[in-house]
Amino acid sequence: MPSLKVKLGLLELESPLLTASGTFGFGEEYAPLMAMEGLGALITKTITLEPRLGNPSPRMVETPAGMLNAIGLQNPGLENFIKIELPRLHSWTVPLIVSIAGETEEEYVTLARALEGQSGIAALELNLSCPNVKKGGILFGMDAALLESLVGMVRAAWSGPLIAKLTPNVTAIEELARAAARGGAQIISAINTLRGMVIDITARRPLLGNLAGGLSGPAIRPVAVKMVYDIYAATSMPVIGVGGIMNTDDALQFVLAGAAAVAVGTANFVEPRTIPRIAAGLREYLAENGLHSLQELVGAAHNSGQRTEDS
Amino acid sequence: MPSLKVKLGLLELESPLLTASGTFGFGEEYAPLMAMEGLGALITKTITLEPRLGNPSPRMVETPAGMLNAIGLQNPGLENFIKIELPRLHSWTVPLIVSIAGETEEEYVTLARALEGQSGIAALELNLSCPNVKKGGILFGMDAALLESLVGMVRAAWSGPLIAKLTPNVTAIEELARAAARGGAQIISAINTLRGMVIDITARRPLLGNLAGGLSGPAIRPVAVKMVYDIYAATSMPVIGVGGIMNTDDALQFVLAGAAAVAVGTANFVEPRTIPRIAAGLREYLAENGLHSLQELVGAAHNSGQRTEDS
Amino acid sequence: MKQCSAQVRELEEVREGFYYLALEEPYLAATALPGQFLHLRVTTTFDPLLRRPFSVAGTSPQTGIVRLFFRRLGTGTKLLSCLRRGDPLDCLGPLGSPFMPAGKSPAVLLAGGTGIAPLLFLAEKLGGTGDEVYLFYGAATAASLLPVERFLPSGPRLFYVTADGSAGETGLLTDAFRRALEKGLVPGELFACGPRPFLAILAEENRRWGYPLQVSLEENMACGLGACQGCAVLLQKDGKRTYARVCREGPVFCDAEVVW
Amino acid sequence: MKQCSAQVRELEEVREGFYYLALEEPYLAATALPGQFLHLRVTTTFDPLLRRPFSVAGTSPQTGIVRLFFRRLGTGTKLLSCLRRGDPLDCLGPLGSPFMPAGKSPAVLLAGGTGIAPLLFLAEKLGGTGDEVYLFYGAATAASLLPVERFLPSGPRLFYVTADGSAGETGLLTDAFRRALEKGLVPGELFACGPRPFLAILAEENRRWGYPLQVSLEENMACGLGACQGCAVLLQKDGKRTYARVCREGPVFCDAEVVW
Ligand SMILES: Cc1cc2nc3c(=O)[nH]c(=O)nc-3n(C[C@H](O)[C@H](O)[C@H](O)COP(=O)(O)OP(=O)(O)OC[C@H]3O[C@@H](n4cnc5c(N)ncnc54)[C@H](O)[C@@H]3O)c2cc1C
Ligand SMILES: Cc1cc2nc3c(=O)[nH]c(=O)nc-3n(C[C@H](O)[C@H](O)[C@H](O)COP(=O)(O)OP(=O)(O)OC[C@H]3O[C@@H](n4cnc5c(N)ncnc54)[C@H](O)[C@@H]3O)c2cc1C
Ligand SMILES: Cc1cc2nc3c(=O)[nH]c(=O)nc-3n(C[C@H](O)[C@H](O)[C@H](O)COP(=O)(O)O)c2cc1C
Ligand SMILES: Cc1cc2nc3c(=O)[nH]c(=O)nc-3n(C[C@H](O)[C@H](O)[C@H](O)COP(=O)(O)O)c2cc1C
Ligand code: FES
Ligand code: FES
Repeated sequence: MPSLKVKLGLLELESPLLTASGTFGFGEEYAPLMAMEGLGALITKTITLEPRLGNPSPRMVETPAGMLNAIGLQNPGLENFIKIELPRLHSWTVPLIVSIAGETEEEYVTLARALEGQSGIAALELNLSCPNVKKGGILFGMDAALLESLVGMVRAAWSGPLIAKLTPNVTAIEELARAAARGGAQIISAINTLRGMVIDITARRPLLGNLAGGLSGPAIRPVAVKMVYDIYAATSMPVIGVGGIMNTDDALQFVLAGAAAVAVGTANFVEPRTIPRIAAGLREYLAENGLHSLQELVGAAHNSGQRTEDS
Repeated sequence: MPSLKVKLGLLELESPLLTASGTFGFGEEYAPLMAMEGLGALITKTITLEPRLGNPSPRMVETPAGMLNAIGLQNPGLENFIKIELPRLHSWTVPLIVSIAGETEEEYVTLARALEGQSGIAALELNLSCPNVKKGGILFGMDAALLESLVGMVRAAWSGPLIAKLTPNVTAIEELARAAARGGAQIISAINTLRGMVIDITARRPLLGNLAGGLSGPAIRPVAVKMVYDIYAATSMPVIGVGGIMNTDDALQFVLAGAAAVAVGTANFVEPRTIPRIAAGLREYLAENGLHSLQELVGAAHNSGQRTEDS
Repeated sequence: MKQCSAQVRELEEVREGFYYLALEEPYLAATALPGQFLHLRVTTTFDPLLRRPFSVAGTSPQTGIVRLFFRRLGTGTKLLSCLRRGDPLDCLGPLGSPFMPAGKSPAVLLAGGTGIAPLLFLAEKLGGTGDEVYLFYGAATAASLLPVERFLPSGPRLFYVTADGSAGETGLLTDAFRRALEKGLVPGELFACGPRPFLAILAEENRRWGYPLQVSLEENMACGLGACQGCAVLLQKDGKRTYARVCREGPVFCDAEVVW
Repeated sequence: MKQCSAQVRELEEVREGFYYLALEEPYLAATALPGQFLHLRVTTTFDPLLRRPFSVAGTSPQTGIVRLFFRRLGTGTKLLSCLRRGDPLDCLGPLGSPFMPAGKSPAVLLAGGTGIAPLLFLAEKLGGTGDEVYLFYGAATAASLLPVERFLPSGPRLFYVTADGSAGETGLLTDAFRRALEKGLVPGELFACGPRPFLAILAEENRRWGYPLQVSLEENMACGLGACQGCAVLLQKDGKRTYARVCREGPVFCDAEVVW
């Protein structure tokens, strides 16, 4: 049987299929529905130093082939995470990637240091779609210098594999990927949600309690594929592709564009068995095409001669 | 009957409904299908100084609730436009907005100057999603300084209303809107397409002849609404909202977010009667809500107290 | 809770825009409780993208039938209304925390609009005579009142209320209930489902009355499973504010803990 | 050309995955010519978003019927295959430039796969006897050959070709045609529709043969009206390269002007 094993630098996984942060809870919700078949690693929802209440409701609304959310990083905070969630998460027998975010560099570092002390964490993912309160609220992921320095500080506090999860709301995401590499991240995760808004035409105000939110789902897939393609071309880092993956064909698009692994987000809400289905689909594709490993396909779409121009 | 009249600075239109550049040809294709009812102005497809052959095929592919295109600004060039297309366009009895683009500042200026000499052009729209060949291919719409200087130069060559059409592929579109204002543009058009890519998983290469393309259609509507909202908050310029408008409710979302007018693009391909239908829908909405003019609603969604935060 | 493929057994437009849907799925029929809901995949394309939640309105465990009522509102319910007998329907369920009757008689059920669905099921389960269960059911006009007697042949004492008086009492549901209290009705416990403003008024009045009151709330939902935190509703417990998930801790909440 | 609402009169799966669709729309039936197509809105939601183009495969102007054949490939054709008799279908058409027969006998029609659709219509219009019109029709196996005789009771001399020999001659369509030429067939003019590689081989060979050859091409389409320039195909005319629109200047082109 063809192998789905992947190596993302030092992070070795049995399968390239991960759960995107914030879309799989802490795992227990899906447990009754999902055989673990095909799951390569679980990325937790983002945790912060202090507990967060989250944003006022409504927190989500459907959009054409997508959804807009503004959960507001509701989470129990570092201490409760370590005490309550982490032991539960260990009952999943797959590697665990913990997503963290802070409002200051120091918060990220404190989180990283505290998690460094915990066993059973395969990697750390930095959610960089967070406003830096000291810099007037600009997101860490929007400024290359800010990003490089943040990653460098976390790098010093965390010895395991470090993933930088980029925001797509930037002019040139490949620059941010390069900055993350310089800072010492070994893996890029792309993309987080696109900024968006829905107006409630009856109330004549933004529909979400938070006014704006993040757009995810199949609607954003072409944007995510392009960004993965650009990051692959610009750096030599392994990339985790995220954004609108609903089925095997979508996952293959990301792999061909340059993703060594992919994370499934919104699709979990629509079809809880998405990951096992894609795992089966990928195996079938490899077998049909006489390939031994998915790794042979990573970035294969770059082998055509033409240049990318803007239309 | 409630009025759909709008004033965009000096540009006065009978209706706020425009055709988005590049999606209505030079008008004649839709003529047999569409009563002019409800059309406020026609924005031509972008013309360049020299004729352009356009990109290799395939030039478009459908995506979830959207489409990706890379037409490559195929157009007959300035001279043919003035000789052949412009006289034909005048048979439409609505105001005409001509969209222009260049690879250098000088090309934009030459175009503006030549069109300044033509009668019957209500406004000029600068398509800023064009690579500046002298600056290593960065788009004019991606750099505030570049944008401000370009708009300033065109301003000197064109005396009528000047519209800056912004690209959404930037970190902070409101900064670009401010730069356009400083340069002397009076109206903002937002947004052009989002960069995207589809991989052909059979051929294992990007599907479009040009590799990447621009994403349009309902998929991008929440992104466009947010950008219009942000531009409205940051500047005092009238905004033409564009991006995924399919029906009356969508158009109202843009108006409430701050658009004084809206342009319909991809929807023309799906339903050629979109514009007359929205015109009727808006009239009905105004009547039902006891409003006399659409202008009363422009930006009304900003009247709620909360701040926009990233999620 | 399971993901299952149910089969459409009956689909009927019982009132203009209001549908009765009977699904065959033995597991759901055997396990669903009043207040719980099913999360339905209404299409295989990506627009609409998300599942749609509907309260279980009744079950027949013997025949494996689950009953729903829905109102045709937008794209999702329009697609549902086009289903045909025999079509498969992808369901997650039963989801959410059910009503918890304490057995205090009489139970008074207050249903506004499609809020009737879970309360029909509750009435069915409570069983009992008309002295033990009262059902107040309000809608804008007679045309949007579902023919409840058809689905609940015996059981609660039924009061229709319409805003325009075209059926039953005239006025708001809360007014009709208040009049009944004034005439001497002494509820043992209350269960309510309907538009949020109606529930808010009820909860407000109940701060004086002090009856045990359980309300079923709605929020936009993505996963329906408790994973996305998208369906949050603000609660106040022991003076502390927290968000609870309508799909998990809810949809049924105690009136006093909701921040209205 | 108009936008109209046609009514589904017949929908039949004539071979596994291949459908015959009869629509009633008098204007389309009266005006469509062989080679032209209809642009169909297959859903009212936004996925799939765009219309889908299908060649007209025949008309009955007296009864107002337009006939199409389609193969179920992806989401759009799947939705089409679920239509029911009486359903309305939003059509733009007739679109595109038709075949232009010069009347040189015999006319030889070469159809690969669903390329049969416009050529059936052309054969019908050409009328004439089996000596005047030849139809070569190729597919992978017998199972994917449409029962052409049913829709074209009299008319062309018919040659089936299948890659696996399960019906008619064995091999490629171009091989079968070449053999017929070798056996003495002298075409007056050629008309072809089918997969691009097949058309490319044919055009290549025809540089030697030099018969008048019209080919019908396909490209992804958005508007279908000539407005978006999305359906461009590269042509070479008088040594100059230009893009033409499959939906407007095409879908029918002269073989020599296409850059293959
Ligand atoms: C726990 C729970 C139980 C439920 N039980 C039932 C039940 O038993 N029966 C039942 O009928 N319903 C029930 N509902 C509600 C039901 O889920 C919704 O009615 C359904 O999901 C609507 O789907 P739709 O696609 O048809 O409508 P949608 O397309 O989602 O639209 C819903 C409404 O929102 C409006 N809308 C959309 N966009 C905007 C905008 N920008 N501005 C203003 N308005 C807008 C639409 O016009 C429409 O009226 C329940 C909900 C929950 C949470
Ligand atoms: C002028 C004209 C006339 C036509 N006439 C006919 C006719 O008479 N009969 C007929 O049957 N057809 C005809 N066609 C073709 C027909 O329009 C298409 O088959 C139809 O649009 C397919 O729609 P769909 O939604 O079912 O498939 P789609 O979902 O659009 O998919 C089409 C194919 O592309 C593949 N695909 C999608 N995404 C990818 C990817 N990322 N990588 C690789 N492959 C991918 C799918 O698997 C599928 O096989 C005609 C086309 C044109 C242009
Ligand atoms: C409800 C929801 C909550 C999310 N929460 C987080 C989060 O806590 N941290 C994070 O890095 N990304 C978060 N994301 C973003 C996803 O991880 C993912 O990057 C994005 O949704 C795109 O993938 P998708 O289209 O497959 O959902 C969230 C997305 C959704 C829809
Ligand atoms: C096929 C196509 C061609 C386009 N050509 C142009 C163009 O020439 N100039 C331009 O400024 N925008 C062009 N656009 C962008 C549209 O004008 C519009 O900004 C964008 O499509 C978003 O709107 P929509 O979602 O309503 O289509 C084009 C869009 C499409 C789909
Ligand atoms: S809908 Fe996802 S947590 Fe309730
Ligand atoms: S499909 Fe738009 S020009 Fe042909």
